Amino acid sequence: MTQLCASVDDAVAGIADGSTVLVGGFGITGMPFALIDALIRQGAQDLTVVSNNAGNGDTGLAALLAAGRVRKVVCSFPRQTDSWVFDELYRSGRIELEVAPQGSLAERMRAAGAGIGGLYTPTGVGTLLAEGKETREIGGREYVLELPIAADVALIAAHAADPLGNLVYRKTARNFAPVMATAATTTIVQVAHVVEVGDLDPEAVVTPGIYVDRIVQVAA
Amino acid sequence: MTQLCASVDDAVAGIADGSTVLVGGFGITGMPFALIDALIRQGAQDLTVVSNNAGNGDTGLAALLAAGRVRKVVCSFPRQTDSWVFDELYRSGRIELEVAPQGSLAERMRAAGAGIGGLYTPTGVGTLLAEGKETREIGGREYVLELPIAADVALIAAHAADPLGNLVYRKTARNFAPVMATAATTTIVQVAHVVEVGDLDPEAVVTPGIYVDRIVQVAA
Amino acid sequence: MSVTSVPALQHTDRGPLSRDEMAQALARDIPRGAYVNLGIGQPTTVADHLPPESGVIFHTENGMLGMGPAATGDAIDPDLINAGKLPVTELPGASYFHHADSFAMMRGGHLDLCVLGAYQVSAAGDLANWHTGDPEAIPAVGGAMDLAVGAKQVFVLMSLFTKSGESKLVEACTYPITALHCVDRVYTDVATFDLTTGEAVGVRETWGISFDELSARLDVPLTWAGS
Amino acid sequence: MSVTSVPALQHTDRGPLSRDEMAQALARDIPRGAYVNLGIGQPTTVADHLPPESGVIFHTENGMLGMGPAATGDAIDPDLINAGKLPVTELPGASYFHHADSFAMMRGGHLDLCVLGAYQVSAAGDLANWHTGDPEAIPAVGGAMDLAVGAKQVFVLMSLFTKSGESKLVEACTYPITALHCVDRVYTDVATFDLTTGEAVGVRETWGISFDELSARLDVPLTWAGS
Repeated sequence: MTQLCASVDDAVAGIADGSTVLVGGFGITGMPFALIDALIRQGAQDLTVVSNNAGNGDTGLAALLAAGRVRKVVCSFPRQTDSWVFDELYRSGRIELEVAPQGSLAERMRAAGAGIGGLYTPTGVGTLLAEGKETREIGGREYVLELPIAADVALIAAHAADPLGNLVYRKTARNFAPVMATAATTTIVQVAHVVEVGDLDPEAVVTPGIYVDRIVQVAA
Repeated sequence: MTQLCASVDDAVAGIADGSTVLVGGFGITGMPFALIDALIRQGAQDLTVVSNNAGNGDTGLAALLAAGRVRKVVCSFPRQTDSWVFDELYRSGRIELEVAPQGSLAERMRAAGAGIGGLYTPTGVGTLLAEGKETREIGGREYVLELPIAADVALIAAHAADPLGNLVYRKTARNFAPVMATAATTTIVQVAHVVEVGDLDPEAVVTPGIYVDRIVQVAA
Repeated sequence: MSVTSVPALQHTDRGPLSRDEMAQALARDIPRGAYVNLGIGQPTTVADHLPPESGVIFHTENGMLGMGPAATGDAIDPDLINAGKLPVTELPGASYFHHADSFAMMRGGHLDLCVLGAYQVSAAGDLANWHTGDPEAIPAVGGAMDLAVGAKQVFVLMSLFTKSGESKLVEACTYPITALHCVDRVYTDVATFDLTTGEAVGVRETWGISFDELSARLDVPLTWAGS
Repeated sequence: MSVTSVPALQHTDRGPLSRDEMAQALARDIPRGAYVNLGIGQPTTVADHLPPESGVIFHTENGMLGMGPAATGDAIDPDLINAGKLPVTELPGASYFHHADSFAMMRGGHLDLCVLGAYQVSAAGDLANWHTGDPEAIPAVGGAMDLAVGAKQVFVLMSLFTKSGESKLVEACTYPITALHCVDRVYTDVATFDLTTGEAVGVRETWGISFDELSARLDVPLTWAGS
């Protein structure tokens, strides 16, 4: 059952030290800033964060990194013009990094959500990112075995939710959120709008409420 | 580029003997009756049909089977109260059958559409349907390796399309169609309504036009 | 076989449950707000005992959450059916999705519960419900294997004995398996069983038969459960 | 190295192409109505030469088909960006989808074409565009590997020579590989190359340099293509 939380602090309550946390967003678009700020206040440490990037500027994921709460980042593209927080932590050996092709990152989370134990993808064959991974020829093409990324918690942002947890997003802010929602034990969503049950078009719901554990309304 | 066809006969032109054809529908809901009738007229033979069921009554997929055009059916649930056409062909040894768990059927088509060479699923482990298939333990759980189902043609039905081929469906008639659209070299769609470019909500498009080769309007 | 007698749950003052009472007994054990798949056939009758106030949300494998009761009359819509291909209705808060998404939901462990019929269930929780093993039969599996491996809990709803009086709860299935070690509970006309109690099968309640009579008729070790 | 001279395509009466002319040369070879991904950086300028009349539909990896030109002023919407994280616009007929669906589209071979930058391309079509190999550099791959293996055709847009004058079209890449045997064509400031012609790399056109001068500067065998 989806729980409608009164505050972002309620929404992130109970996240344990050592958790694997999926953080939505592509750069800052779709990033759940309010939930990340609440997580910083909440205090969980030694986190593994899975996100497309490794923080931008000094807010959001970058602030979580700066607060020293993250042991390891799994992402596709840490290096950006404004990723100075991560860059400094990485160069000084204070954070681990696993780089994954963006599509493998998404597909591995989907696999976790879909009960798939592993999948063969052509992406990465013959590259540094396939080193140590099993490869296999199927039907004349070479593939790399990729394993699921399951998580304890997903922190995502959505445009609107109903009290059952059904979600819709807005434009490219959708990005990783629907996939992350399926891959975490506890999916926590900040939404700009909470609407009545029945207000969302059943044909246009992107994330069905079954994937959503907690929602909290945050000013857009 | 998506082609808007003037008739269902134009829409199914060129389907070759020996093709693998994905046929949408769950029972008769979502079944592309007009395209199947056109395929019967078109005359392609020796087809392998992938569909959830193996025909109902005497129309649609059942009529294609009755016309003797199908060498093999790959499906999850052939046996129904009204599957007499298939039952008779099967019992008299005139049609081959491959039964797959419904989820594996869907996921194998998704894999074909997503460039995945194979995937491990727990479904079927220890059963007759995993006989001859590779099994493997990953993270303490046993899985079966399932391979993609790619096809030459998909015949599906949708509720509305724009001229770019963007599709929306109606209620549970959606079923296999969006997955099949991704798994075939040529995706052919019968739609009840053709609307203008821009009339479909970009947030609610279910099948982007990139997956759609031919559309034809058919009275609902 | 060890017996911890709990007579209050041993209803020998009445006969076996009717089909409707079986569905009701199962429905009572479904938690408020659970996401539930009722498969096809008899299990779908469980929904009759779970009104909207239960907060239970029904999934149907053919791409929908928030499925409502059977549709009748003008409410019948050929585009809106359940897994048994019968017309149903849509409740507020429903959502539609395609088959790969629907089965990802099932296989990924997101449904709290599914209810399935069975030919046989073994003491270890193996389920046989898709194939009689008859070489003449046309095999058809549908979504049974996906549900059995995927749902967080699997409840079986079936009569305990065949027409010829053999128990369907067995030491080892003789029918082809649907999935191994998947069944949590079995709801029958004469008893409900808990298969998660350890060595012996737990009996939760009996109707029209005593625990001792039941033990005598089954080849599997029984114990009282939930005491 | 064998030379089939086609002087009309050997523009020695002018200098190398400007960056804008390079983008234009590439854009000319994109078929009408193609589904195209332009990656990030310089390749995105190709869009400036593909007006709506071209029927070309742009994909961006972060979940959109039907991407329009860069957004400016009031049209800037923080929820609507491209793969380079710059604000863009939405064209009629657009659609949005999540990252797994977006990359399934890319990896499943549905995009007709992608345009990528490169550090190096080998004669066999190997691409190196994600990592300089510098042990001090922070690795970052993004969607480059997915695009390279997935698009039906991969066009590379780059200057042919490094600042120190070394060719980026090489016999074998010395930079870490993005994907093997994936590049179909290379568009540079001084020549366009076709890597699908067989033994030798096909030269389609040169600017500010003759075929013979080009052959002398590269370590890969060249031939005239498309003649």
